[in-house]
Amino acid sequence: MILSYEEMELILPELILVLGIILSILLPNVGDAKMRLPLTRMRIPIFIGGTRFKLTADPRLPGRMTVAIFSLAFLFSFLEIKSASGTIGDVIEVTQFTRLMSFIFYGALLLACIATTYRMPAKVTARAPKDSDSEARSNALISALMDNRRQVDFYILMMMVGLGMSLMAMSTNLFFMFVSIELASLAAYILVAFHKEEATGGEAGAKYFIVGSVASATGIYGMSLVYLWAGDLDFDTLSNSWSSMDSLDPLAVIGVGLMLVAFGFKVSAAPFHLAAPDAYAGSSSPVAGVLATASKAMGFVALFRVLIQITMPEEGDAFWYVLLAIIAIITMTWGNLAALTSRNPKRMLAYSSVAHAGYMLAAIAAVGSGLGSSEANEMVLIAIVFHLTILVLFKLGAFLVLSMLEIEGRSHQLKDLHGLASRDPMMAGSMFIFMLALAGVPPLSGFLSKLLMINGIVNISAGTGSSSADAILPWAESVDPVFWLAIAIVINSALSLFYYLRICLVMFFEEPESSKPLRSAYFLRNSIIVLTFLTVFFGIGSGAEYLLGLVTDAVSTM
Amino acid sequence: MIEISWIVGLGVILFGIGLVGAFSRKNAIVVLMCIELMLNAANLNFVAGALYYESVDGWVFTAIAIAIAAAEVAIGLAILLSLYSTQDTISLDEANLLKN
Amino acid sequence: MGENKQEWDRLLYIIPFLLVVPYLYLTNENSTDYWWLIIASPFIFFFIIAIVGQIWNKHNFWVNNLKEGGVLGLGALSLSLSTSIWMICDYLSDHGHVETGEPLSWLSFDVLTYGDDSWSIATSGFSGIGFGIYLDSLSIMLLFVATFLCFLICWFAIGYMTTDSINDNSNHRFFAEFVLFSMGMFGMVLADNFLWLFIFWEIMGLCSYLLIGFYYWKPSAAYAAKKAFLTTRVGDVFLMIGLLMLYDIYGSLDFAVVFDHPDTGVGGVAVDSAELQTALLMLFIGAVGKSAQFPLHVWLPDAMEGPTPVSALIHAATMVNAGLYLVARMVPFVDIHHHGVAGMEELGLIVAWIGGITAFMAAAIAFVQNDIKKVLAYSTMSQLAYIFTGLGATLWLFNSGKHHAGALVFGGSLFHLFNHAMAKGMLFMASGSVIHEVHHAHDHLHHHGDDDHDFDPQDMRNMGGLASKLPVTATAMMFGSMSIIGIPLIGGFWSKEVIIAKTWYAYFHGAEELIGPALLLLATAGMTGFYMSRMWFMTFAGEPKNQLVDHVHETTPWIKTPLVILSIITAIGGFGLALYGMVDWLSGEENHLSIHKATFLKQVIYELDHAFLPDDLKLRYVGWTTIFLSFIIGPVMAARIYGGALKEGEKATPVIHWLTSLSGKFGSQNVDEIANSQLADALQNRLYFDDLYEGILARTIIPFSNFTAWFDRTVIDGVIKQIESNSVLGSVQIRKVTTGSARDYILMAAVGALSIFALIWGVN
Amino acid sequence: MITSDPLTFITISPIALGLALLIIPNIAPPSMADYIRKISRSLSMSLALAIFAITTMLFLGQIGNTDWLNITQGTYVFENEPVILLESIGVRWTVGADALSFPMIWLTAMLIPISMLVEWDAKKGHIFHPLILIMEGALLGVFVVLDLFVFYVFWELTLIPMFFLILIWGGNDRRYASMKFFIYTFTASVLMLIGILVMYFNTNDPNLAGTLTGHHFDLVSMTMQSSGDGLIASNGLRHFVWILLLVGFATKMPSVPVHTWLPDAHVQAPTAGSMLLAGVMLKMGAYGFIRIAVTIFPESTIIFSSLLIILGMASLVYGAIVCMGQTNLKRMVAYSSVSHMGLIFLGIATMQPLGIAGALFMMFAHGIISPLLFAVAGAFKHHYHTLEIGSMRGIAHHSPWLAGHMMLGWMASLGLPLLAGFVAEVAVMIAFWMTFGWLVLLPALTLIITAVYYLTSMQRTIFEGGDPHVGILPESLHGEEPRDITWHENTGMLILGALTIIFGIMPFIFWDMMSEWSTDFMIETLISAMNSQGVKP
Repeated sequence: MILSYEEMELILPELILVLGIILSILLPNVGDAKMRLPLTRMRIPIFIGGTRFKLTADPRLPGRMTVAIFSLAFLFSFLEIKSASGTIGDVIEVTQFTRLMSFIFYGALLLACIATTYRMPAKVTARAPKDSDSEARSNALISALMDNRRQVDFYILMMMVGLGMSLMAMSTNLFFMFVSIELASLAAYILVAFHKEEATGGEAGAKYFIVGSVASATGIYGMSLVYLWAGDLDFDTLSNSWSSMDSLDPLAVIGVGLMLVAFGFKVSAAPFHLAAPDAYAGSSSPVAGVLATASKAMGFVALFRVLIQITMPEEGDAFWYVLLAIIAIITMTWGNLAALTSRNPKRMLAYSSVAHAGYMLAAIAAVGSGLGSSEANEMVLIAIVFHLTILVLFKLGAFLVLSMLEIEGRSHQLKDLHGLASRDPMMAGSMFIFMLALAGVPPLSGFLSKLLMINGIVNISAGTGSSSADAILPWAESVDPVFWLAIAIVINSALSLFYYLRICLVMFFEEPESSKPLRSAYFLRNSIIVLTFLTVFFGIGSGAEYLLGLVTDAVSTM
Repeated sequence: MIEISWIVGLGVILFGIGLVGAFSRKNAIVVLMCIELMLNAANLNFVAGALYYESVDGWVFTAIAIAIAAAEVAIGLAILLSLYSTQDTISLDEANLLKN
Repeated sequence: MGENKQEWDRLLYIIPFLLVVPYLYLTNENSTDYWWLIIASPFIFFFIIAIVGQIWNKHNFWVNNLKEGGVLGLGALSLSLSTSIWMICDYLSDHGHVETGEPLSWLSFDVLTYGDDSWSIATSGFSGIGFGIYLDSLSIMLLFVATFLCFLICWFAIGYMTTDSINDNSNHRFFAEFVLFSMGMFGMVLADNFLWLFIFWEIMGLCSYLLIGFYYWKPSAAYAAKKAFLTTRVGDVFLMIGLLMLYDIYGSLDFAVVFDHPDTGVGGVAVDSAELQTALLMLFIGAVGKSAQFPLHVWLPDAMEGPTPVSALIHAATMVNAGLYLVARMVPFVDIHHHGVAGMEELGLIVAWIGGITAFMAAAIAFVQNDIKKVLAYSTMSQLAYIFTGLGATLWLFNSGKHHAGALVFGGSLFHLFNHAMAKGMLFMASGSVIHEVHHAHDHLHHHGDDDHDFDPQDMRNMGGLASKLPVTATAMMFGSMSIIGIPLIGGFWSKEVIIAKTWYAYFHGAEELIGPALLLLATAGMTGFYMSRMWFMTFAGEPKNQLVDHVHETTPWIKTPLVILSIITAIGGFGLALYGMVDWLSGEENHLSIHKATFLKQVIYELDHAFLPDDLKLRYVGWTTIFLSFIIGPVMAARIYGGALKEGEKATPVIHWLTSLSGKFGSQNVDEIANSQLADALQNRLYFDDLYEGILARTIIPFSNFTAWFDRTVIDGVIKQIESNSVLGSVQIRKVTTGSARDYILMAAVGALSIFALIWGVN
Repeated sequence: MITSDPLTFITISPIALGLALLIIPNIAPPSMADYIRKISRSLSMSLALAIFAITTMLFLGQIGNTDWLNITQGTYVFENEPVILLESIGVRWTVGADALSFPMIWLTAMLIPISMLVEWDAKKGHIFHPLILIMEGALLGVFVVLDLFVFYVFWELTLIPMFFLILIWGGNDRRYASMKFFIYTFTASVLMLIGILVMYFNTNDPNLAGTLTGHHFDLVSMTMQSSGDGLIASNGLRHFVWILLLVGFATKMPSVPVHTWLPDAHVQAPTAGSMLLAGVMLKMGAYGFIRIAVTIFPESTIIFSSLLIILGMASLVYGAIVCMGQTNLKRMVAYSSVSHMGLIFLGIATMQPLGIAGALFMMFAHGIISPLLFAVAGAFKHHYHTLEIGSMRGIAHHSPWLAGHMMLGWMASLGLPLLAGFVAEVAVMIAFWMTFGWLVLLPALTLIITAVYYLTSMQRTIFEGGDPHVGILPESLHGEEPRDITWHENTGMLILGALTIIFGIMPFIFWDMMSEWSTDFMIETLISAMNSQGVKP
């Protein structure tokens, strides 16, 4: 099947990614190889193999190329974000929403790639060790060479993750969505385990893989049950059959329930989140950042599809809303509590990401309660999508700061952050802003998104209290329990402040082990500064207004 | 012809075995196999659905699911190999440097 | 004498201050427009002296010429004095017209009231707090007493303080606080409403705190200062409550408004006597605190820790009078002839009883004091208590319709206030003179007393026979004591006699409850005779008990001058003013002015006749009993125990000499047995009131506050800390769930999945 | 901008300059960075002084020519042309001042230069002074904005500079204190946020409404709506919102039992930090409570007035008693703040114009007095290296200025007449008596307790040396020669002391507008609510 021009334009960023993957496979192998034409003596250059040219032999090529590819994809997603609309075949539909999501995914991956060029640098000067080299020196050389060799692997996997995520967002078919998720996930498993020479890398990958596979197997099984029930996996069909269902069909409910397990793993909702902290802690910071932002966004898109698009009735409450509310409360509390004493910044951020998942689940639960008008529900969705969007700024930003630290040392202990303020005030300042944004302190964008979510919940539920109740207690009894989700969220954000502030505290308070400033890492540093700026910029004023406009448009097309 | 329910029932049993095996066995390879079982349970359902609805979709799903399973095994083995090379074990209980 | 001349030159600095009022007078200004000068001048100089003194406290000009600010203070006070005299003259020439200056708006506000089933902002009736002056005979008298005594005591203090070596470079503090204190007293007397009265009242409280604690490094002084402030604060708080109640009743605190029709409250409703009586009682508690009456009297003796001029100023002449002034201000409320509220007899009885008890108790404690200033302090308490009793009788008489008798005792009480202020101010200054000179002699003898810190220059047991060394002081002290005792014809006699007589009068005319105070007053009269004489004899008569007496002599003119002036006033002022109808004038009954006799001689005879041979036979007995007790029994007893002629060859002024020899002629009596008795012990310990209060405080408030602090730390904050530590604990526990084993993760997920289904089934 | 929109200027400019002074040295070339660090202290001070001058001119009518006594309820002076910040949810930048907020604005503008002056020699001054400048902007923001969203933003923004002030320049236990301060008050304010959001969802002015939500955060409009048929229809919900607001504001004030962050924060904070904390930040709570909770929900305020009394009474009495049990000077002063803040609740609960005006004046007076107290305590810390009462005696000899300031501050705080605190106390007490009668005994007796702990602490520090020339010096001095306070500390304290006296003698400078405001407030807001609730005397 040949795509028409319009269709190609529609999925241009994805095509660029595909091209990028192909190029990544080919380009580093381009050399002066020649092939003798059969039966002749003519040797024509086929360019694959042989001695590589200087350009293609450059180990930095894959990294730079991927950054360029992601930049292009990011740019085109952004350009199409207002206009995108159309379908390709039966399973792909491009809307503003999907473009927004791919915009998020590419943005996150782009930043991760930039960080990786410093985190796992390609060394042009690396050479094979000689006998005269000391053991340490030769070890270093070998590992540098190894890093050089696997540059391309890493970046190809990154692009695959991107491709899978964005296809997932575009899919209109449950099965296709699953396949896309698998594409992204399988690539992500490898990325987690990428530093296989470190004991933790392999372990993190193995755990993440095993648990993830069980989860997705469960999800596929659930999906198969849904298939058995409906005979089709197209969203529209499923939605129709769901709404035409008189009473809940156990088959469908079990199917959806099992899928929830799979998506719950993706968004790291309790109790499916347990592997996530291990995975974050064992992988490199940029990868962990991707898991915490893009991967989570992917999971939420899936949840939207299944919960909102398919199983949400026109009137009344969805069958899952109480369940989701409980999961939400458990998730946020668990995440925050566990993060409280975590001494490993990456683990702590992982738990914090669990907590954030809890907040968003609570918002979805409020939608599921069916109490609100469609506008109110839409507002909640806007809040969630907005949150997912800006999460890229400060959650990934925090991971990027950690990867700044990782360039020269490690970042899996709180004391690695000690005295960052005196070593590198800009990075410490950025980290401070990120932490406050995560905690939801105004006027940062993290506050706005949290405010919108609470706002949505309050909007949906606060009006349900009996208007004739003259005192607080009768009113509190009469109000829908969904209202208490808002209270749970704010209490949890207060709890979360504790560990976010501790990071700030050690940065500004403790004495650093070495007073050496961090490596300059030009692009990474400036990316972080840009992220810091955007974290503030999207918090209030025209920036926030603009982003909110984008999200609103996007959600309206969902 | 076999009743659909029998096929589905077999699927349930397979899924159950797979799930129980996944959390009761220490050996990662065995767990991998259990995951395969779970996937196959899904495949059975797809097949049953295809039969029931007389639709080709189910067959396509099955085929792709098998492919996914294969990819999964490939990746899984690779990851387990790297685990083994650093920690000399593929027991899921013993590999617990990362915890809490 | 050259040195003295130089000292007198310092007085030239106050001439500019003295010129202000004549200038204003000559430019035909109205004195009531310049009342603010009385307050403003010391207030401004408070800051000037304090700050300039702090910066230049070692500067030669400051120390020698300005006497560390003393001369500036004197100047400021002279301005106040001259202004007030100007005002007083205007007032008197206007024949006692009650002046109310145009009040300045200070705090304006609105009040919400309830009426017709709804709330609204009151449009009339309630007024804000303004600031103006209120002049009647009462405030005029007190204004004179305050400005005059402050001026004289400041004069005295320049001599006393600047020659005291221990006050190195910190006398500016003294003078600054001194003028601030004066400002408080002036303001309180002038203020035209209860709130401002209270404000200045508190300013005085602050200054007394500062001045008592002037020797701040002395633990006893710091403690005494705190005690004074806190004890009066207890009274003040009740006073404040009284103000709140008054405002609630009348919607205003202005004297002019309140006294106009005390029986109609805000909105024209009749005032409930019970409520008003409670309010007045609250005010009275404040007065009790300030005037050191039982049971809030404990601070006054301790307050003698301050420098002697402070004792003279605060604890005799002015501040303690504030309480009396306040009670005197209650009179219009009960005066049923002038729209007063009937049915408040209990108020008068309570006041009188408190007065009676205090008078007796203080006199008894004064028996055993050896510290010259403490004797005076207890004497102050006792005399103030007289006035309280008199005012109590006034209140009762007014309230029960016996207006004329009430007016008499009212005037008498205030007259006693005047006499006592003059006499006691002088007595304290005289005692200051004694202490100062004894101290100097001691320093002279022991070369600045490096070795002998235990020496107490205030202890009368170190004195004796000083009459010849300190002739001016001895004379002054004699007149003062006589005035306090009530020796016929001298000062206090005229007023004290009225008080005792009218208290009995009230008893005879229906106030049976007054028997107690009446008897106590009678007894106290004799006791006063004893302890005042005792003090004088111990100090001046007999043979010296300490060799340093030989080195005592009067030095500086700063000290002597005020003594002389006040001696004259004390000696003849009482009779003179009595002749001019002070009693009637003070009670505001100018119409009954006693000057209705044709000639001066007839007036004298009338007054004497009135005092010694009242028409009422019972009162005549009372009067003569009083005279007998105070004039004969008390002094003779004192002379028997403590009296004695001077050493051979010592020359004193003739009267003094005669008096000392006379005191030796009554024989002597050994009182060791009584002095060692338990009663004397109890009196030494001030009847254990201080111990009681401290014990109560130490057993209740302090443990309670420590408990509360503990409670706050461990319970209220503990809850927070518990939340924190429990969260941390929970965190550690919950992190343990993440065992690190993938199997467990899967298991958890499976369990989770199962619970999901259970939930779905449960819900649907 | 200064004349056309002065309030925006005084809010934004310190934040902008402060941020610039913090950020530029980190990205500028080293030589320039050094130069900026060198002048940042003076620059901060200049701007702070300029802002003080502007606010004073606003007060005197030099700018805008305002008649402060005749600002009717619901109107604000120096209102700006609203700037839309978030159109979709209805957030606008609107500022304005009235007699409720202006004294606080002036107070803030006055305290900032003084606290800068007192800590003129602070370590890392190039960060310290800009941080205080940011603090100024945030504090002023709280008082000037009329949009609840922006209000909340500034409300939380104040935490950040204060967090750093405590964390970097604080005492030994600063780590714990700064965390506790931040988390404690943040927790309370997020609960308040829920209340604000519920209010938000009941607004209905279509002109202001956000395009997305159809609601707005405009405070003025909410107030107008609430005086109509009530902002929130359900009584229960309204009360609940009121309680949530109360939690937020009472924690900030702070009121017992949510006060325990204050002593810790105060004890550890640097002098300037405690001065601002006690001087202005506590007032934010009272201000917000009156501005939002009481104004918009008068009925709830009346129904819960007994709760207010209990809270106020508990703070007042309990705070005072706890003070007596303290041995740390700053802790004692901190608890005394708790105690004094209790009077504000009592003043409001009286439902008398006089009481409310008294509460307002209390805010103002305490805003002058408590910085003086903390400046004194800070000077003790600075020069004697200890705050333990009783570890030294007879300090008056070594530090006469310090002793003098201590005396003045302590006396002002215990409510001595002719000093600023007295007017507020007496006003609240009069109103209190009129409403609650003999309950007045409790606050009245507290006055005695207050005197007890203040006098005892003075007796144990500056007095009682035992010898006129030596005294007992604390061990923490390690034999150093004690010194009196430095000139800049002295100047700062002198100014504060002078203001204490000036506002004690002439309270009408601000009292009149407060009194007018309270009367208007009663007429416009509370009276109808009282009548509808059937409140009887």
